[in-house]
Amino acid sequence: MTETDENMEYLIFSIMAIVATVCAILVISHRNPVVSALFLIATMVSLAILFLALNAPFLAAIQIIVYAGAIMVLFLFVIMLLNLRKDEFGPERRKAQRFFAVLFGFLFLILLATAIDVGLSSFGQREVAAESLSPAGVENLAQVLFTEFLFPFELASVLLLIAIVGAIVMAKRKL
Amino acid sequence: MNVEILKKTEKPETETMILNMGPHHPSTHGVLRVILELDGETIVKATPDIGFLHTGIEKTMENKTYNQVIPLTDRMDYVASLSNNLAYLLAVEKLLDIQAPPKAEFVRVILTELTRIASHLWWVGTHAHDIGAMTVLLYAVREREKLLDIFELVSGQRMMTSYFRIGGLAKDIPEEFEPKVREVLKTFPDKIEDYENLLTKNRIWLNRTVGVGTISAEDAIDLGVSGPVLRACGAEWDIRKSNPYSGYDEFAFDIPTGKNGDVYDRYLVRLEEMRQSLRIVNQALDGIPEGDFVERVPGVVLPPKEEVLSNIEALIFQFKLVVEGLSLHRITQR
Amino acid sequence: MFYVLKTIFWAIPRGLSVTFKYLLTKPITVRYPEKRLVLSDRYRGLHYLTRNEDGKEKCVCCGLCAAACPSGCIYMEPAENEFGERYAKVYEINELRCIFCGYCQEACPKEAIFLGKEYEFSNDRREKLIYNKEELLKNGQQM
Amino acid sequence: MVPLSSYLILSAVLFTIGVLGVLVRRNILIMFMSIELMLNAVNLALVAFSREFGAVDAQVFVFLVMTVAAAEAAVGLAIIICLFRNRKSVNVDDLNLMKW
Amino acid sequence: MGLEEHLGDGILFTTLEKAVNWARKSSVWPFGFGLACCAIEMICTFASRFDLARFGMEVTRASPRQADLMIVSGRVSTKMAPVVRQLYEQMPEPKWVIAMGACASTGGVFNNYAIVQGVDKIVPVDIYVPGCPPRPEQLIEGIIKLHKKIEKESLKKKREL
Amino acid sequence: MHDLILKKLKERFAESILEVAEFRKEPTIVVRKEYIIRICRFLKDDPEFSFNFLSDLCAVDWPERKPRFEVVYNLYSISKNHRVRLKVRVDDGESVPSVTSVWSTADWHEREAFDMFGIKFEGHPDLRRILMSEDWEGHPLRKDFPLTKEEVMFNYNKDRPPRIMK
Amino acid sequence: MIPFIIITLIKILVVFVVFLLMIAYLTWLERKLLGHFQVRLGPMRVGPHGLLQPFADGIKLLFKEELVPANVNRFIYNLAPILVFIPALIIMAVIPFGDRITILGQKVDLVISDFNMGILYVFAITSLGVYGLVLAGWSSNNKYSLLGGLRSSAQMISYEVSLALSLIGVLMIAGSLSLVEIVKAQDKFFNWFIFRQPLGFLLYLVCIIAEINRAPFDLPEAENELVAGYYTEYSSMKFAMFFLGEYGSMINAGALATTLFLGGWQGPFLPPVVWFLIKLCAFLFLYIWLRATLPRFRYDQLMNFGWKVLLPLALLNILITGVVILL
Repeated sequence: MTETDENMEYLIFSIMAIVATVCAILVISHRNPVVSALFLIATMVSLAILFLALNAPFLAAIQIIVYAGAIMVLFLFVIMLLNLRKDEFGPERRKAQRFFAVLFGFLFLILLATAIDVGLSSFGQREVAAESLSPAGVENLAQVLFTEFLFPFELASVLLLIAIVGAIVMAKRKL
Repeated sequence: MNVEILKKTEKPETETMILNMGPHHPSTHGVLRVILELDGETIVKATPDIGFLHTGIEKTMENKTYNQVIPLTDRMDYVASLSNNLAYLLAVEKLLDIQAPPKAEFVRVILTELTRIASHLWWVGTHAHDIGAMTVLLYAVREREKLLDIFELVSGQRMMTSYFRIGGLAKDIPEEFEPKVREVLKTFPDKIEDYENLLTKNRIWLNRTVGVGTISAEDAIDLGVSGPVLRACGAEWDIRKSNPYSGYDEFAFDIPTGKNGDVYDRYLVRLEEMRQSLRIVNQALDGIPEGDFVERVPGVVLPPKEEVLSNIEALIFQFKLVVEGLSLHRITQR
Repeated sequence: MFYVLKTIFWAIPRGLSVTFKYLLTKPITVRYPEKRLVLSDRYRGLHYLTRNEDGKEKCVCCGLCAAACPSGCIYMEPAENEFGERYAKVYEINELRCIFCGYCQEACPKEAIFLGKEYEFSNDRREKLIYNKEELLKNGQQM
Repeated sequence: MVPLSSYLILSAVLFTIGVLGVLVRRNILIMFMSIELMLNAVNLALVAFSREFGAVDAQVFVFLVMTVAAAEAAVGLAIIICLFRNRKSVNVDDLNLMKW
Repeated sequence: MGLEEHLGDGILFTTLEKAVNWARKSSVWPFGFGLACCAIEMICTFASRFDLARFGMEVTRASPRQADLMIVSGRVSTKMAPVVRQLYEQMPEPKWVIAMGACASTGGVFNNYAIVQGVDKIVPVDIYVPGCPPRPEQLIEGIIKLHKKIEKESLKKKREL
Repeated sequence: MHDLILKKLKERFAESILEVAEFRKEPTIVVRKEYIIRICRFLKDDPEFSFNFLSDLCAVDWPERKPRFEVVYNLYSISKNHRVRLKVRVDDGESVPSVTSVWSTADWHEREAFDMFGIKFEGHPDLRRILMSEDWEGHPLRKDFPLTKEEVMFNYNKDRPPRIMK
Repeated sequence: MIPFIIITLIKILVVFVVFLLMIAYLTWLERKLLGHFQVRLGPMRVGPHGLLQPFADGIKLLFKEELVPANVNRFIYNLAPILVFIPALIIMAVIPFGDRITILGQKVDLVISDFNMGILYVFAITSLGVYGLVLAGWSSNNKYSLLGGLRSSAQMISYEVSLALSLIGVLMIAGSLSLVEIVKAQDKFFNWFIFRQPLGFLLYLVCIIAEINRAPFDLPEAENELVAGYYTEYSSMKFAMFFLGEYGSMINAGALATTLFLGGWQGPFLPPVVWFLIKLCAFLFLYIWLRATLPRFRYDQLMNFGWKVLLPLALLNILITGVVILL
């Protein structure tokens, strides 16, 4: 890995981290659910770029195709279908509730950070595996997915099937 | 009927959407407003609102002479103006108890059948255009231009011809009339074939038209539907057969009918009617008799121009007819 | 099933072949401002008034054309000249009201008014489309 | 190379924002989106680990998480539509009955 | 209007004005709007034989937001008049109106209660095309006159009414 | 056929027939308006006549007559191919029984007659104006409604605003 | 490193400019061809044979008043055209339009980026393209727009599934996700995937037409039904951006088809780029031809067709391909 590449990764990481965080905050703070959904998409796209930087291009593509391309369209679709007016949102939480929520959120973040710190230090100084630098191609992933993790994979497909059936049963007014 | 549908849905559906289609909408051709109630992509209820093209023709006719009304009848159904002329004139002629000479009748038949073709062409074209096959409209209009040329040739106008007059025609047919009509007769069947190739068996067209807008024959009659739509419902009824006028009983032609009364049947009926019209035109064209083109009843039909210029009596007739309109005491005399 | 397949794999290519056939034929477009269609002899276009051989206008202001006109777009005021002959002091046609039915031409007992073949007279002002006698006579000279 | 800890901290931040979203908002759609955000944060951590240890197993988990997310979105949104149809509201506080 | 409001005066501006007027003239997109008899002749004008496409005009927009030219083809009834006016107002500047045929221009033969006596009572008309209905050539001639009018228009001046 | 119709009608509704006329072989029967639904139903249902097609329903204004309006029913039988014309007389402000229950097509025709002449139809499901807009005043096809709208513009009057005829 | 960046920038610039020009002339081509299909001439008077027509249209739209309807969410309303246009633009980044050539001693790949998962990239970007349409429809505050938006999103998502599945066969034979590798796998004429994957090609053709909203699947903007669909309320440059995006995705679809099924840039005698363009134009011609001929589907039929016909066929295609490869 050359130095420019390394710098490049730092650059990408910092930009994308900021974008993702800002967009994520906007997701939960914006009043209009459509705009929230849009910022969530932006967060997802920036995460996909981070996946690229993390040598996981397949996951990056899947992230965009599945998350941004399908799930979020579904979200938008539902928001549009309901076509909410302002008064249908109902009242938001009270100030005190919000304050405590933010406070506990902050505490939770500190907790997580401590956990990460403790966890990482317990690994100790370790040599980075050589093969980790080689791109985790589709072949590797497929190899693992269809041998070692075949059962969970099949289970996931069953789950999807059930989800489809469930969604149709619920959304359809009369069958 | 609309009221019934509303009652059937027990609680008012909040998920339906009211869509106001028209008065100006790309597929309302002319102006029609339909208030649609949509459930997703399905129309639950449609309430038409007409009158955006209400012209008050009847009111305007109130102070016109019988002759002056003819141009107004042109503008009632402007894609089939000659047929409208004929309907009005037949009424007036029945009122006056006069009969157009045979030559005029033959020309009237030829021209109204050509008008029928032009009108059906317009239907096929715009209908296909609404379903998305834009080219058919362009082809149909191209063929219609040939017919308009014939109308222009005989009358001097492409659409609003005012060519038929009380007692016959406005002018004699010109020499080029017959060859021009013959040419249309020769080329037109191929064009119908083109439409058939483009649409009739096309899967998408079938999907869009078969089983759509079905009307049963009883409903059609109850709702006062006539013409190709009624025939597509399966009722074999044609005014040209049941109450023949202008010598339609002398021509051999078939009445095409449909089975299901859906849009596809209407389409097929109209295509077949165009072929039958060609058949009628062919027979009529072969048999145009000699003779005058108008029944010169004094006081009803304008005297010939030469007489007006030379003869004082004709001049007086001309004045009386133009200023006062035709003399209705003829009716009481008989 | 066979019918359905036929409507897809046989009918659609046939439709395509029709459009392709016309792609290869020559367009029928008349390139209007450069080329014109030949009008019918009976074409009813812009009106014109005619004159005698000796240059007098034929119209005697009898009012038949105005009476015959379904849309009432002809207006005239009669007067007498020094020989005691009637003539139209004012003769106007509102070409925007006119529906070009040709009744005036049929009604005229003097062969004074005709509908010509001129059709290019659109304008951006309503008033300019009211043609007075001089303009109508000039139209006649151009014919 | 950007250290693992940076990715993990970012992941933790995003996760916390997701948690906050669920806590603060009452609009059920936005709460749902916050959950998706949390899942995404976890995915990021998993991918970062996957690179660190040079193993694709973690990526398989990401893959499965996405599948679950898709299923969840489908069912969850169907539930929301159902709820809205009956209650005319997407506010969680209005959804106080188990059956109606 | 669009960009031109932010521009200053000067030689550059007049050149620009010429270019823009050329563009506007060359791509007048009509509003797919037909009312009565004249609409049939209008469609004939769009069709193969006369082919308005030669002037770059076959792009009939169904939405007034994207149209430049409204061809009022046919009689406007009193019931339709508010609609016509509204559609006109929905069109973005610069916009032009052609009153096609006798009925749209003056009411024509239908001098009665139902018909608006000339569409210029509700929208400003740029070109009147006489005829009932006008031949396709007549309409094209009106459009060419409109092109000439567009060429002379100033970029800055807004149209009244 | 005409005679048969008349005979049968006289048998059944003797007291209802006011006037009978024939002109150019077209029979016209003027009936009392109270009987119109029964007569129409009879003519439609009788297998001998089966007037299943209401080809037109319109009104005529006779300003000098009393009662002022005539409502005209043009009946046609598609299966038997014969016609008859019925008329009822009604004065301004009175109403005619609606025949929508006999032929559905009468619905819009009656609305039109209402719109144009102001004749009310009793029992019509939805008697609104059909051609003119809802807020229009007057009934345009009555003979006392002004014929023309405004003066035609010529040079002598081109500058003054057009006189609206009212 | 530096020459690499410069070359890439030049490539991007050239592709960008050529792409925009192609979009402009695609509108001209469509109008002209439609004209001739309908035995008329098409644009004639703006420049020779109307060649300047696209520029006139562009300048006119640029100087047209921009109307924003009342009560719209301006942020989303303005964002939507951009979201349509950008994805159409950046797909071109992975399409190879020529072999490796040597210019001034530098080896240059005639592709902006030979991304080893090019095809996944294409899918990812196309799946983002739907947002523009949905948001445009939703934010316009117009029922026709809303219907157009809903239609387009449902249609694009449904057909994306079949589209992806129809390409699996190609990927299985080529054994790579890189577009350059896929082109190289079709080195001989009879190795073109159109011959090895005829069903896949047909499915791709149908799905991609639906995906780019062209006739006979142009329901989201069907003029006769929805006025102008999701862009009913847009005027001036925003409308132009929808237009550009739409025609851009047409070109993308053609380029992708060329790459995946028609052997990409490969062909005898002529330079590779020319071959690429010829094949691309053949595709564009096909789109216009179909538009000139076919009627439009109805919405429910479209959905049925996508899910009940195309999806099973695509799965069948994968099955057959798998069996053949195993044998």
